[in-house]
Amino acid sequence: MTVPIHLRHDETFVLNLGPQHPATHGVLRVKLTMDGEYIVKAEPVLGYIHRMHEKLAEAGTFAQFMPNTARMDYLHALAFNHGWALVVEKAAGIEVPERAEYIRVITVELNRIASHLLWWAAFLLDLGGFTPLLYAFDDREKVIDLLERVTGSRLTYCYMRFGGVYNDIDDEFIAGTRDFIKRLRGRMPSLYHDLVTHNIILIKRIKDIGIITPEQCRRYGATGPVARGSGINYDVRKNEPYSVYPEFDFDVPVFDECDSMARYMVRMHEMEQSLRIIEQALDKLPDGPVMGKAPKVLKPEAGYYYSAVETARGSLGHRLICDGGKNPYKLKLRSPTFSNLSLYGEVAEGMLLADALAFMGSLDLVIPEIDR
Amino acid sequence: METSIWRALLYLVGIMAFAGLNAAYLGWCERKGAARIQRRIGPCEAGYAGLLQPLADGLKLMSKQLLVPDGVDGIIFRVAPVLAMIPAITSMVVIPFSENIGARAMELSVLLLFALASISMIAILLGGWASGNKYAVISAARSVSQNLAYEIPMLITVITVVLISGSLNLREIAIDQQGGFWHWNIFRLENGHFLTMWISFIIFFICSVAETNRAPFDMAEAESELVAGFMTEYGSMGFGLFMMGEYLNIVVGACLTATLFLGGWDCPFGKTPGVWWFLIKIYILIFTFIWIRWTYPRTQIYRLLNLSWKILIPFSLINLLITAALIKVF
Amino acid sequence: MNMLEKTQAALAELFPQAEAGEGATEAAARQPGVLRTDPARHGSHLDVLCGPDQVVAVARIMDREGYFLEAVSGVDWLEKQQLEIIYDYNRLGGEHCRVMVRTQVPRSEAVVPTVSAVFPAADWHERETYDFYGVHFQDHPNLIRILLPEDADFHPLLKDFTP
Amino acid sequence: MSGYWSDIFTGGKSLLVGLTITAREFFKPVVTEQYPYEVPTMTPLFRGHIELIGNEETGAPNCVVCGMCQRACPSLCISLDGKKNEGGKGKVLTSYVLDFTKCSLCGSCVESCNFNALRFSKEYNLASFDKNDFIMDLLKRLEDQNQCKH
Repeated sequence: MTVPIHLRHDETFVLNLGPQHPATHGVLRVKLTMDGEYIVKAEPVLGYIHRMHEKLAEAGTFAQFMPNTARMDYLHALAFNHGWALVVEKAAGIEVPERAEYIRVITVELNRIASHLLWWAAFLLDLGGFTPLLYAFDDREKVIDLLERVTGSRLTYCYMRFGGVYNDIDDEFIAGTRDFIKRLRGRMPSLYHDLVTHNIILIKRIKDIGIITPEQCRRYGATGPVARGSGINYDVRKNEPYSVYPEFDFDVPVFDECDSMARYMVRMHEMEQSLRIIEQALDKLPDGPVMGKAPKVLKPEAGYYYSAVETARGSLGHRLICDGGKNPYKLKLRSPTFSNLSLYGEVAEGMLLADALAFMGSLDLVIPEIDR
Repeated sequence: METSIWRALLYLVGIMAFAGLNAAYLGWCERKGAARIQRRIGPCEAGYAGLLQPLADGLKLMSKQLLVPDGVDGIIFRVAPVLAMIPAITSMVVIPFSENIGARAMELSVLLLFALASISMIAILLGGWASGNKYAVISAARSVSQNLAYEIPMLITVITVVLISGSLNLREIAIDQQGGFWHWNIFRLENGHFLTMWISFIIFFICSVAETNRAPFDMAEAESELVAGFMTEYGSMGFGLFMMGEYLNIVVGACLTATLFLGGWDCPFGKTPGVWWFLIKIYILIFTFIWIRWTYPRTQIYRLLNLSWKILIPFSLINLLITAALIKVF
Repeated sequence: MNMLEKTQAALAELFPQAEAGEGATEAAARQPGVLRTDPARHGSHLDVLCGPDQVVAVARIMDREGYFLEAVSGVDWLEKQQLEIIYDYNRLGGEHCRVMVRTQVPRSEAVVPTVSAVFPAADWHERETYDFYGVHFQDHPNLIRILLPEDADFHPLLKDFTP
Repeated sequence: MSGYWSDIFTGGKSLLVGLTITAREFFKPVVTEQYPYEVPTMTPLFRGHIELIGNEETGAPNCVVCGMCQRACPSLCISLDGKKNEGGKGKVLTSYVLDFTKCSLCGSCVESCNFNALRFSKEYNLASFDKNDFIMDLLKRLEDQNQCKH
C-alpha cells in the first residue's frame, strides 16, 4: 500500500508502543512519531530484557554457558543449544557420533515446527484472530510433549552436550513423532490453510504490506524467513551445511513478493519441509552411542571461531574467541532478529499503525533474543 | 388510567430484566461459545458450568474503585459509559416481541431505533476523547468513521424493507410478514422480492456486525493495536457498562434483523406464532455474531471503509432500485 | 575466478606492502593484510587485519562484492591494552564465503570510523559495541546506548569492569 | 473490475469455509486438560529440582561431599557441607542446600556426580508466596522421604 496522503511533519505526536503492549509480545518498545494513524518515524528501543549473556559466557566454563543459550530464543531453544555446541566443538575439535547428529537434527526441526506454530498463533493474535491460536497450541503441545520426553524440559531445553546429546531417544518417541507428522499433515490443509491462509480478510490484511526489498535485506543483514520472503535463497542449512543436513532432501521455500504474505507463506512451507527432514532422519537413524569422547575440561586452542546455524528466525552466529583458557575469552552472539528488527524503522515509515503492527508480527520477533 | 400505569411499570421492569439478563449472560454465552469453538470448556468453576460467572464478574467490577485518572475530562468520562448503556435499553421499548408483547408501537419506531443507535457511537467518541489517551482518541476517531460508513448501507436496506411493508412501524412490518417463512421479507415470494431481499439481509447483517463494533470489525477496541481502544482508561463498572452496552447493542441488532427480515414472532410453518419464535430467531442471530467473532481475524480500517463504500453501498442502492421497480411493476 | 579469490584480490589491493600468505591465523601480532583461513576449523574463509582508517574502505569493497554485514563485535585484549573490532561479512545466497575483518585500536583512545553509512546493519551493532566496550564510532548518526539503560556510565564487557 | 467480482465471490466463499470449519470444531470434544482435576503424568526424564539419593538399605545419602556438583553449577545455587567420617574414611554430608530461585534446571550437577547421589525429582507443583520456600534443604527432604518409606 502506497502512502495515500502527504505526511505533515509539523502536526505529529509521539506514541509509545510498549514496553508493555499486547502486540509486541514481550518488552519491546517502539517510539512512533505519528501523523494521525500514519507513522512518520518508528524507532525501536531495545534492552528491556537485557541480561548480558555475553558477560555470563566469559564468567563460566564452556559447559556452564549451555543452559543460558536456551534462555535467549525460548521458542527455538534447541537451535541455540545446537549453535553453541557446534562452535565449541569446532574450536575444541570434538567429534560427534552420527546418531547424536541425527537426534540433534530431529529435535531441532521439531522445535522449529513448534516455533513456527507459535509464531503463526501469535501473528494471528496480532491480526485479531484468537481461535487459530488455540488450534496451533493444540499441535504445539504435542511437539512439546515429545521434546519433554527426550530432553526433560518443556521450553528452555539444555539438551545438547559437546560431543553429543544428553539423552538417547526411545521407540516411543519415534512412534510419537511419526504420529505427530501424520497429525500435522492432516490438520494443516483445513485448520491452517482453509481457515486462515485462504481467508480473504487475512489476505487483504497482509498482502502488499511491509515490503522489504532484497537490497534492504542485504544492507540490514536480514536473514531467515524475512530474507526468503524477499526472494533471497539463503538458508544456512543449505549454504553453509552443518551437522548432517546435507544428507537430507529438502527444499528451501523462497517467495518473491517481499510482503508479509510472502513471509507468512515461507514459514508455512518451512513447517512442511521440517516434517520431511524429520521423516527422513527417522528412517535413516543409525545405531550407536549418543555421546562422543569429549574431555571433561575443555581448553580450546587460542583463535577466532565462527559458526552459524539456521534458527526459526534466521542465521544465528556465534563469534567465539578463545585464549587457550577454560572459559570463553569473548563470545558475540549474532542473533537473527536483532538484524531483522533493525530494518523496521525504515520499512514502517508511512504505514498505518495497524499495518505496522501486522508487519512487526510478520518479522517474528522474540525479544529476549534481541536483547540477549 | 390505572391499568396503563401498571402496564408501564410491568414493561419497565420487564425490559430492564430482559436487558440486564442478556447483558450478563451473553458474556457467559460468548465465553462458552468461544471455548467450544476452540475446544476448551470455558468457565466452569463458579456454579454449574460456570453459570454464576456473570454474577461474580459483576460483583467484582462493582466492588472496584471507579478510577478517574488525572487529566481526563471528569464529567464526560463518567457520562460516557452511561450513555453507552441507556440508548441500548431504550431501544427495547419499540421492539415488538410478539403480537401482544411490546412496550410501545410507535409509528416511526424504525427511525427512533436508528437515532438511538447513533447515540452509542457518540458514547464511544466521548469516552475515547475524554480519556485523553492517544490510543483511546485513535479508537474514537476510527469508531466514528466506521459507524458513519455503515449507517448508510444499513439505512438504505431498511428503506427497501419499508418500501415493501409500507410502514415505519416495526410492529406493522412484522404483522405484514405473518403466515409462514415465504412471507418473510428475506424469502418473500410476493412480487419476486426474494430475488433481492436476501442480499439486503446479508448487507444488513454485515452492517449490524460493524455497527455493534464486533469482530471482525472491532476497529474501536482492536486490542492488539490500540490496547483496549476507547476503554483503555476505564476500570470497574465504567468498563462493565461499556461491555453491557456492547452486548445490548447486539441484542437490539438481532431483534431488528429478526423483525425486519425474519418475520418477527412468526412461525416458519405458518402455525402457532409467538414470542418463543422471536426469541429463537434472535438467539440464533446472536450465536452467529459470536461464531463470526471467533472465526475471523480482524480487518483493517481502510479495508472496512472500502467494503462499505465500494461494495455494500452500491449493492444496497441497486437493491433499492430493483425493489422499487418490482413494487412498481407488479 | 570464484568468489573467494575475487574477494581476496579486491581486498589485497588495500594492502600493497603485505605479502599474500596462506595458513592458519597466527597470534594477533601479525602485519595488516589478508589471510586465508580454514573454514571448517575457524568458520571464516578470509581473515583481514586492517588499520582503523581502512575499515570504511573495506566495507565499500564488501558492499561492491555483494556481501552483507553479519555482526560487529568487540574484543578487549587487556594485556596488550588494545580493543579489537571484528566485522563479519557473509554472502546472502550464492557461493558461501565469510570474511572476518579485524581492526585494533588502543584502549585509551578507542575511535573507529563508522561503517553504518555503507551498511545500515552496522548502526545497531556499532551502538551495541559502544554500549559494551565504549568504542567511539566516528560520524555514527545516533551513537547512544542500545541495550543498557540510557543513563548507564559503564562498559560491562571490558575485562577490567567489575560490577 | 474483475478483481472486484472475484474478491466478492472467492472472498465470500473463503469466509463461509472458515465458518464451517469453526462449526465443525464446535462439536468436537474438548482437548484441554482440566488441572487440578486431571493431573498430568511426568515423563521419566522430567527435570524437577534435584534431590539426594539415599542408600537402598541405610537411607543415608550416597553423597561423599566431593563438591563436583557445586563446581559444575553455572548459577552457584548449591551449597553443601560435610564433616570427616568418624571411624570410616571419606566424609559425611551434614548439609545440602539448593537455592532453587537461581537454578535453571540444566542438570550439570546431576551429570557431574560420579557417585549416584543426585537425581531430578518429579515435582512440578512448586508455587509459593514465599521466596524462602525455594531455599531447599535437600538433606531434610531425604530424611522425610526415608521416614515415609518406613
